[in-house]
Parts: sequence; C-alpha cells; structure tokens
Amino acid sequence: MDGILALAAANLVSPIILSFVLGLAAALARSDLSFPEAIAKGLSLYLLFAIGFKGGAGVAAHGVDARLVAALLAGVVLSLLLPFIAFVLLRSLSKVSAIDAAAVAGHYGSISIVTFVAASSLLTGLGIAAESYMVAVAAAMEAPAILSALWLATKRGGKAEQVGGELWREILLNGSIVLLLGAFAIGWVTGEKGLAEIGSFIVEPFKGVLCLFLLDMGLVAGRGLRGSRGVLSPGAVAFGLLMPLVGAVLGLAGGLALGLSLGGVVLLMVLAASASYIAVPAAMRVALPEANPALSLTLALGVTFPFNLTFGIPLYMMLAAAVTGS
Amino acid sequence: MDGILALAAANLVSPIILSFVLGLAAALARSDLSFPEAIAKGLSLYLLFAIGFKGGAGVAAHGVDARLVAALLAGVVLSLLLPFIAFVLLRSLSKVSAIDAAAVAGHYGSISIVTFVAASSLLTGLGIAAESYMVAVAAAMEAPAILSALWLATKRGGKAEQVGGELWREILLNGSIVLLLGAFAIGWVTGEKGLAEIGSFIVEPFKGVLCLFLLDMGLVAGRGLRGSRGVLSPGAVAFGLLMPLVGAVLGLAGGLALGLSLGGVVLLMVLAASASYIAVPAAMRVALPEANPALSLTLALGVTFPFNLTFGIPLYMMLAAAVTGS
Amino acid sequence: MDGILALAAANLVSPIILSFVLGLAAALARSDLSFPEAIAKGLSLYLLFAIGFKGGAGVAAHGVDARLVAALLAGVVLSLLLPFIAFVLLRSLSKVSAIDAAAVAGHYGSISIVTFVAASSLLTGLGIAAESYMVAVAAAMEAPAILSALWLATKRGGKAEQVGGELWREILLNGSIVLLLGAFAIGWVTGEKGLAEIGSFIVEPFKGVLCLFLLDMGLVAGRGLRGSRGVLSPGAVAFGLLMPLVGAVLGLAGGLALGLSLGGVVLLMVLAASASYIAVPAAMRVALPEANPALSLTLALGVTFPFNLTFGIPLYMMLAAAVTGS
Amino acid sequence: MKMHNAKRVEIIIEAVMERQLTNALNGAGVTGYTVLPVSGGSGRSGQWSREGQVGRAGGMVAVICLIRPERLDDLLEAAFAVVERHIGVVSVSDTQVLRAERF
Amino acid sequence: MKMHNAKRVEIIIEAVMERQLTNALNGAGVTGYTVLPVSGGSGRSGQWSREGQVGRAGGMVAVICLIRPERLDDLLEAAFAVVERHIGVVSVSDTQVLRAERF
Amino acid sequence: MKMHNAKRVEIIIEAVMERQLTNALNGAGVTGYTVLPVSGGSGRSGQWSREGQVGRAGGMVAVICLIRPERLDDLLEAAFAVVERHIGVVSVSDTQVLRAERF
Ligand SMILES: Nc1ncnc2c1ncn2[C@@H]1O[C@H](COP(=O)(O)O)[C@@H](O)[C@H]1O
Ligand SMILES: Nc1ncnc2c1ncn2[C@@H]1O[C@H](COP(=O)(O)O)[C@@H](O)[C@H]1O
Ligand SMILES: Nc1ncnc2c1ncn2[C@@H]1O[C@H](COP(=O)(O)O)[C@@H](O)[C@H]1O
Ligand code: NA
Ligand code: NA
Ligand code: NA
Repeated sequence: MDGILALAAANLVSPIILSFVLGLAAALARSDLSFPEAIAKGLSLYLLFAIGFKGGAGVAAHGVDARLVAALLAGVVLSLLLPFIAFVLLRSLSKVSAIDAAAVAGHYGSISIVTFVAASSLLTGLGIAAESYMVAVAAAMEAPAILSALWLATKRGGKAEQVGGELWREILLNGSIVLLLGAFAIGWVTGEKGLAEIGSFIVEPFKGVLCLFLLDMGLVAGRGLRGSRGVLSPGAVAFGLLMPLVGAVLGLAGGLALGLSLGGVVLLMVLAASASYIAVPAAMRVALPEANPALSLTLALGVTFPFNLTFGIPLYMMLAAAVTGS
Repeated sequence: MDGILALAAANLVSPIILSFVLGLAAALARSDLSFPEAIAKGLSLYLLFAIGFKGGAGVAAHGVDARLVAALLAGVVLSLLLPFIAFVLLRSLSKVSAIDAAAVAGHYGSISIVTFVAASSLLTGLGIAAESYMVAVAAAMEAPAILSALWLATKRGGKAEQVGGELWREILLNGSIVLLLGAFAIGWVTGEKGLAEIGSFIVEPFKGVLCLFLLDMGLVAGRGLRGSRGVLSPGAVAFGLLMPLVGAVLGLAGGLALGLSLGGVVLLMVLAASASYIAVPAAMRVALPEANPALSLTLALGVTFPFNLTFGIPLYMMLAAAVTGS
Repeated sequence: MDGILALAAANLVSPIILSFVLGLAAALARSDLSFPEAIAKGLSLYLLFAIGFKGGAGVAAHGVDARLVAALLAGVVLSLLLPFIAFVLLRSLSKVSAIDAAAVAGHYGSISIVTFVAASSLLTGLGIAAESYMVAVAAAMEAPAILSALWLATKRGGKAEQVGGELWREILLNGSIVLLLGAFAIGWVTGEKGLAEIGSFIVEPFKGVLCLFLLDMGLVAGRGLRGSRGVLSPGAVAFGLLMPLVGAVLGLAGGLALGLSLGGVVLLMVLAASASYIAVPAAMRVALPEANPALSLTLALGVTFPFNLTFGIPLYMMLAAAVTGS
Repeated sequence: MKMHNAKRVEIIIEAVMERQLTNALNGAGVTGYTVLPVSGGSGRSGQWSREGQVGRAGGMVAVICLIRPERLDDLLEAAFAVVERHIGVVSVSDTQVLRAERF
Repeated sequence: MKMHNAKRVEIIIEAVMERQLTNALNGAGVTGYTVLPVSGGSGRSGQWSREGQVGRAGGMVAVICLIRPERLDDLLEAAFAVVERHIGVVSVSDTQVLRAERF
Repeated sequence: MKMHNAKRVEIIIEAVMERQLTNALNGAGVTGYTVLPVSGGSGRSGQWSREGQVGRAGGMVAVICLIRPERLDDLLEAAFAVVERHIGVVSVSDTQVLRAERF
C-alpha cells in the first residue's frame, strides 16, 4: 500500500509523464515543436501492434483464463452503459446541447489505449501482474459506446445519421481495433516463440517510443487547449474530472465481480475511466456532424487524459488495492 | 529434410507471415487500417540499409568467395533471361496484349527484396548458412530484366520509349539499388566493427520491423486485389503461380552450376522466383506507359508474392535440399 | 596522441561518415534515392530527444559541475561573437552583399547538433569523457547568433525586420531548442532510473539511427550542391573551410579558460566550428528575406558540415590533446 | 492547342467523409477526380492543423474534379448530399482542358 | 444548384511565413482558408524539393482562400504586406461557391 | 491592388513523370511552377491511393504553373509532349496575379 503510494508518486516523475508535460508546455508556450502527422501515426501503429502482440503472447503463456469471455462481455456492457451516465452527468453539470452531450458521452464510454498502456507499464514497474487478455477487453470496449451515443442523439437530440451497414463496418473495422485484435491473435498463435523473435523490437524499445508518442500527445493536447478557449465551461471541466472517477468505480465493481487479479481490476478501472480521442471522434464526425468536435476532444484529450495519466491511475491503484485488501 | 518440412510448416505461423495475412485480411474486409506513405517508405529504407549492411559485413567476415563475380553474372543473366520465358508463358496462358505481357515479364525477371529477406531469415532460423554476397546478387538482378522487357515490347508490341541515357540513369541509379549496394559496401568496409557499432539497430529489431512492413504490404496487396477485380483472368493467375516455379528451377540450376551452398542455392531460387513491385513498376510506367500497371502489380504483389512467402520458399528449400542431398 | 591519430583515421571509415558519403554520392549522381520529409523530421526528433535525455541523465549521475553556468555563458558569448568574425572574414574573402554576409554569419555563430553528436560518439569510442551538460551549452548557442546577424544586417546592410516579440518567441522557442532542453531536463530529473527505463530506445540503437540521418543529410547536401552551382565563389568556399578553424580556436580558448575536460574542450570547439542548417535558416528567411538562402545553406551543409565531419573533428581533438598535453 | 471548356470543382471536406464523397461521385457517374492532402486551415469552427494528429477526425481533404459543363449539376447534387450536414466548402470555376475525350 | 460569385485567392508562400500570413488574414477579418502542403517547385530562386528536409526553411505552402468579391481588397492588402519582401506568388480567380452563407 | 492577367495551368500527372515534365517546362523557358502532393484519385484506370505505397509508380503529382497568357502555348506544347502517352490531365484557367514582374 505505502509502496504503491511511493511508487505512484514516482510515477509523476517518470520519463513517460514528463514527456507529456514537456509537449503540453511547449504547445502552450506556442513553440513550433511538432511531429509530422505520418510520424505520429507510425508511432501509434507501433504501439498498437506491440501491446496487442504482447497481450496475445501473454495469453499463450499463461493459458486462457475462463474469465476471458466474461471480461469481454463486461467490457462491452461497460462501454454501452457509461455513455448514459456521462450524458446525464454532463447535462446536469453544464448546459451543452443534447447532441453535444451525446457525442461527449460516446467518447467516455469508449477507451484511450495510451492511458491503458501507461497503466500497464506502471503495473509492470510495480511488479503487479494483470490478465494479459485485458488488451482484448480494451479493443472490445472501443466501439459499443458509439451505439449508445447515437441512440441518445436520436432519442434526445433529434436526428442523427441512422447507422447503415457502411457506418457499422467503419466502426467495427476501425483501424485501431483491427490492429489491436490482429496483433493479439498473432501473439497468441506464435506465443513465446514469436515474442522471442520480435521481442527486441516490441518489448525493449517500447517505453522509449511511448515517451515520444506522449510528447506528441502533449503537443496536440496543448494546441487543442489553446485553440479552444471558451469552449470549456467550468461545468464541462468538472465533468472531465468527475466522469473518470465514476467510470473507475464501475470498472472496480465489474473487476471485482469478474474476480480479476489486482492488476486486472486496475486496468478495467482505467479503461472505464479513460475517454477515446481517436476512434470515436472520427465516428462522431460521420454520424453526428452537428456535434461540436472541439468540445469532446478538448475534454477527452485536454482534461481527462492528463488527469488519468498523472493522478487517476495511481488513485485507481490505491482504491483497488484497498478494496481487494492487497 | 523432415526437419525442414516441420520448420517450413512452422514458417506459416511465424509473426512475419501472419502480419502479412492480417494486412491482407484487413484490406479485403475494407478496414481503414493503413500506413502513411512516409512510414512505408521509411520502413523499406531501413530494411534495405540493414540487409545491405549485414551482407557486406558478412562478406568482410567470411572473406570474399571467388564465386562472387560468377554469382553476380549468373544473376544478371537470369534477370535478362527470365522475361523471355515469362513473356511466352503468360501469352500462352492468357490473351493479354504483347505490351502488357512484356511489362509483366519485366517484373518477373527482376526480384522482390522482401521475399529475399523473408527467405534469409527463415534460413537463419533453420541454421542454414548462405553466401553473404547474395544480397549483392539481388541488387544486380533488379534492373537487367527491364532491358529485356523493353526489347520485347519494341520487337513484339510495337513502339516503346527508346531507352535514352536519362532513362538508363534512372534505372541503374534507382534508389533501392543504390541503397542496397551502398549499405553493402559500407558493411564490407567497416566489417565486424561496424556491425558491432550499429548491430542493435539493424540486427535485433530487424524481424519486428519486417513484420510491420509485411503488414503494410498485406494492406496494399489486399487493396490492389479488391480494386482490380476482373483484371486477372484465370490464365493470368495460373501464370502468377507457375512462373515462380519456373524461375526457381532456373535458379536452382544456376546455383548448382555455381556450386553455391545450400542456403545460397535457395536464395538464388527465391530471387529468380520472385517478382518486383517497386523498381520495375516505376520504370515500366516511364518506358511502357501503354501497359496496364494494375495487371503487373496485382500479379506480382497479389498472387506471386503471397505464394512465395507462404508455400514457395519452403518448397524451394526442400527442392534444393533434396537435389543437393543435404 | 598517436592513438587519437589512428582512431581519427578510423573515424573516416566509420558507418556514420560512410553513410553521409553514400548519400552525398547518390545525390551527386542524381539517383532518386530520397527520404520522405516526415521520416527525416522523425529521425531528428529522435536524435534531439535522445542526446538531450542522455546529457541530462549524465548530469544527474556525475552531479552538476560548478562550471555549468560558466559554460552556458561562454556558449552564449561565443554565439554572439562569432558572427562578427564570420562577417568580416567572409566579406574579405568574397564580395557577397552585406545582407548575405550577415545571414551567413548568423549560421556560423550558431551550431550544428549533428556535428556535435558525431563528435560525442567519436569521443565515446575513444573513451574520452566529456561534461554531460555540453548538450545544454549546445542548445544555448543556437539562438544568440541570430541577434548578431540581425544587428549586422541593420547596421551594415540597411533594413532588416525589426525583431518583434513574436519573432523572439519563434527564435527562443524554436522546436529543436525546446526539445533538446526539455529532454535534458527530463533526463536530469529521472536520472539513471529514467535512463534504465528507456535506454534500449535512446542508447543502443542511437548510432544506427544516426547513420540513416546522415545518409539523408548527405542526400540533401548533395542535392543542394548540385542545385547551387555558381552560388559559391572560391572565396566563399575558402570561408567555409577557414571559419570552422577560427571557431574551433575560439572554442579551444573558451574551453581552456573554463577548465573543461579534454572531451568538453573538444565539444566546445566543435560547437563553435559548426554552422546551423536548421534553426537559423528558418529565422533568417523570416527576418532577413533579402538574403540569398542558397548561399548560407550550401556553405553550412555542403562545405563546412562535411569538412567538420571528416577532418575537422579529429583535427580539433588532436589540437585539444596537444594543448592540454593529454 | 485544342482546348475544351470544362468546369473545375474543388470540394474541401472533412477527411472522414472522403469515402462517402467519392462513393457519391461514383454513384453520380463522376469517376474522375483527384484528392489533395490538406495540412491545415481555418473556418467558422476555428483553426486546425494536422501536425501530430493520429485520428482521422479534425482533418480535411481537397477533392478536385474536372468535368464537362453539362455534367456539373449531377456532380453538385451528389456532392451536396454529402457535404450538406458537414463542414466544408464547394467551389466551381470555369476552365479549359486538353484531351476532352478523357472527361 | 444555387451558386454565388466569389473569388479564389491562391497564395503560395514560404512555409516559415505561414503563421505570419494567417495572422494577417485573421487581422483582416479573413477567417476562412485552407493550407495545402507543397512538395517542391521552381522559380527565380531556383528549384527545390522538400524531400529529406528537416528545417522549415526552403519549403512553401499553398494557402487557398475563397472570399466574397467585395472583401477581396482587404485580403490582398493583408496578404501583400506579408509576401511583399518574401518569395511567393499570389493569384486570384473568379469562382462560384455553394452555401454563400459560409463566407 | 494592381493585378495582371495570367493563366493558371494545372497538370496532374504520374509521379514518375515529374522530372520529365519539369525538364520539359524548363526547356520551354517555363521556370516557375509549384508541385503539390496528391494522396489519391480516380480515373479511367481506376481508383488509387498513396497509403502505404513504397514504389513511385501508381501515384500522381499536381504541377501548378502561373504564366503570362502569351507564353501559354509554349508551355502547353512542352507539357503535352510529356503527358501525351501518359495518364494525367491538363487544365488551364484564367487568373490574375500580383507582382507580374515575377512571371
Ligand atoms: N472561405 C474559405 N476558403 C477556403 N477554405 C475554407 C473556407 N472556409 C472554410 N474552409 C475550409 O473548411 C474548413 C471547415 O470550415 P468551417 O466549416 O467554416 O469551419 C476550414 O478549416 C477550412 O479548411
Ligand atoms: N510562375 C509560377 N507558378 C507557380 N509557382 C511559382 C511560380 N513562380 C514561383 N512559384 C513558386 O514560388 C516559389 C518561389 O518563387 P521565386 O521567388 O520565383 O523563386 C517557387 O519555388 C515556386 O514554388
Ligand atoms: N476528371 C478528372 N478530374 C480530376 N482528376 C482527374 C480526372 N480524371 C483523371 N484524373 C486524375 O488523373 C489520374 C489518372 O486518370 P486516368 O488516366 O483517367 O486513369 C486519376 O487517378 C486522377 O488522379
Ligand atoms: Na471509458
Ligand atoms: Na525474378
Ligand atoms: Na558555430
């Protein structure tokens, strides 16, 4: 417990967090430091491939736990459920339109894979094991929230693009989901042997690449915050800080119900607490064009992501540790 | 022999192959997963530099075998010769125009460096040594086939851009040839010491980078196949599966005549069996604009490349092993 | 001493130098080998982050030397002073306009981080230690020279953009300065522990990445030389070879005055001797648009950079070794 | 040189809508167009840049379409159906093309 | 479809001047523009390409601005103040736009 | 602002032909042009995209050329000689430029 506290504090001065802070500061100071779009995409392709593959290899190593299916279902349910809570919470805290609230809700039902990765590597640092298949749960949680968001938009906010097969394909075959699950499958099939073959590419340099990616995310988040002054009401900011806690608590409940390990519970909390800023924004632009994209993105990337990265993750750890009594 | 068979089967479930399959499946399912052009180019620059350098360092280590020059010549001859066979074979199997047949023939006389790399790493996995200078042979085989293709186009298909000095420069100083040979030279000059300096960049992560590159190639191949429905007649597909075998047999003959090691023979077979999808397509667009680029590319990338990667390479190995009685 | 001589010769056949030579030769031969802009930028982001972080981690390890502040000041003074010498020297050697001379002078007062990196890794290869904070000195030397150049342009060459706050921000918050200092700070804060976490990304592969970057620089330099025939008078070329020596001597004096270690003295010489081709050219285009960019860039990248890389650095080492009697 | 009158339609639209737009164009029998990348811009919904962006949201593309004057209306109707509810701009200029047989 | 007359201004300017230009445009009340990347070109100051370049110097961008005819002069004055001492070209063409309310 | 009549020539051509085209333009005394990257498109030879492509084949570039009206024919002849046997499109629009001395 104290150990966790200490190491959680240490987390704040890890290269990963500080890289994000550097990017954020540089952007807010209007430095011209920037990553080419292609490099940012390349880094995220690497991260998705590596995290997926390692998860699959882990499953191959430790055998597939009966809970895998249950965990996947729980993830889907959480992703479907959270938007409704987010919608109500946001509407009660600020007076954004129903359409905007629905779009934001979709982001918070889905997940942020980088937050997940940061939490995983912190757990590894603490020597806390977690179910390897949690990465599959992460993939499973990306899309369902979009459904709920569109349902909310139609019921509460008037018309939204009705979800045709084309849109469905786009949502379910979203690049990050496909890569994450595909790499997971490859890792599972090739197992330890496969990991041995490409480990020096996807394991050793991983944290360093993550630093560069977070530096870029800091730059993008900072630019977003600068560009969207006035977009965020105090109520909206409050939502961006409260909603992750709500999600974390539900994730905790789910994790305990599933009987996941301490690490697994933490990761499910982190997934529930995090908000999407890649897959969902694109889907919302297609299906909910009337929603203001700046609002969702600034909340997810400028408020909730930094909060989770710095204080959220350690907090969720302590909560989980306290509850599970480990 | 059995060992090879077993490991050849294993090859099918290697991360490298599966990454290609993942990309292919994602593209055929119309997922929006994609690599930025700059990243794809960056990956190929890395692969060319690494494979060239390691080949040169290998030559520096094992000393230059008297057969080097002979092997280079054999490669050039194969590259010049194969297009004529390809031309006749394709024309007999399908009724494509002479111009199109000539263009396709050029692709099959030249080589696919990624197929070469995949074969090399499989050999390494099997502990089968090969002459390091085979990478120089690969470079030597890239361009000559273009000559034959243009000759065929002029003689049999009416006018083709007559090959001016400018075009020659473009063909011979093609980026991939220059990088491959340049890195080969650097590796040769700096030898073991050079390899020690940059080995942790060009050796350890190599296979992992290759996985990402093959994932991208799968995406491109899949998109090509989807886009070119109807372009490929059954006869053309048959050509795409038969021609590599013809090439492999000629490569086998050449390798035996040269007295190469088992590994060297296999690599020469692979080079002869593979078809270019980078250097030659560009040259053909310049010199043979009337030819339909979709036909050549779909055959080389969508049919022959996957065939070699999955079944071809192991098959050539067994053939070579059987013949050399090892 | 002889050891240094020998190893200096060895330097000429290091993969790093040969990669640059390969790029230079390919471009001069008009090969189409080229790096995408995004990849070139990605490589430089990696190098800046890695070199900055390692410098900071080094300071954390060896404790911060009282000379740090003095060295920073010395760097700023050198950067402010060198342009005046460069201006006079260039004007006396060739008859370029005062505006052009001022612009060139700004480049030579500032620094080339890649030259610095090449020198550092050569020192490491020779087992010669240097003050880790020299990377911070490098950052400190990037911008001041711009001030002197603009002062020269205004006083001697008529009007130049008066330096408004906006321009100042752009100069001081230039991406490379921010990344270098930011990574330095992160390395300092996270220290050995941080280095252990991401060392396999920023340490092991470093030299290999540097090779690819120098290959690209060779390509760009070669293209520049080809494109700017006639831009360089013999006098200008002479300047491009003399000025680094002048800078090196001043760097030597400064280093000795500061009482830096042999390695530190060499690095200060290299910084003073090198010319900027990234930060300053951009600033000059904004503030001194009348100056001919081809002249500065061809001198810095096509003449001085190759000179320093091949002969300069070893020369400065021997000089420093001779003077410090080590 | 023999030139033929044509229209140059320039559609600047959200990157996420590119496929929908090209599908609509194909549907309207408009099979010739070129897509240019866009690195940034500004409009009523504020300023944006692609730098460092990973997601496809928050980016635009420029679709250029050279077309015979008589086919313009079909194109505009198809394009409008897509851009209608989305951010983006459509402009049409008179131009002349070589090799009209290609259009 | 209902189209409205407008001007299409195309400003090809040094990449380093992009921010100055957009600031000037915003200053002149021109808040709608799109920036296209440029990969190379040639002019009186010679030929250039972005390939392998790291620095922002030595590159151009193309800024496209659709604007109501009556606002053209403000835009040109603002733009000219920036390009005046810099390399680059400014061209203006007649065009027509859908959804004039957006301009 | 003082504007001068000019022609805006837009040549969309295969990337592999870029050098041949610019050489031809230089040969015809046309030394001012800008090259824009193209990310995808569609035409009689089907749909294509640059995504994930390594080879230079199967990509296009857009070359924009602002020129004095009287020099147009030289330009078109030079350009046509290159595009003639290749895929690609050439369009010419009327435009006006600032700083005619640059053209
Ligand atoms: N007047 C204009 N001229 C050129 N591009 C524009 C104009 N207005 C909007 N755009 C582009 O369309 C995007 C969305 O515009 P808006 O819907 O007004 O925010 C902007 O970011 C620009 O890229
Ligand atoms: N006539 C032109 N047409 C199109 N672009 C041009 C023209 N002249 C110059 N440019 C562009 O502006 C840049 C600088 O032009 P210059 O100042 O003449 O060197 C060139 O590199 C081209 O990208
Ligand atoms: N009508 C058109 N408008 C704009 N671009 C076109 C048009 N037709 C062809 N293109 C471009 O030229 C390329 C080759 O055209 P094609 O030769 O018809 O296949 C296409 O992929 C497009 O990028
Ligand atoms: Na969530
Ligand atoms: Na072959
Ligand atoms: Na200097």
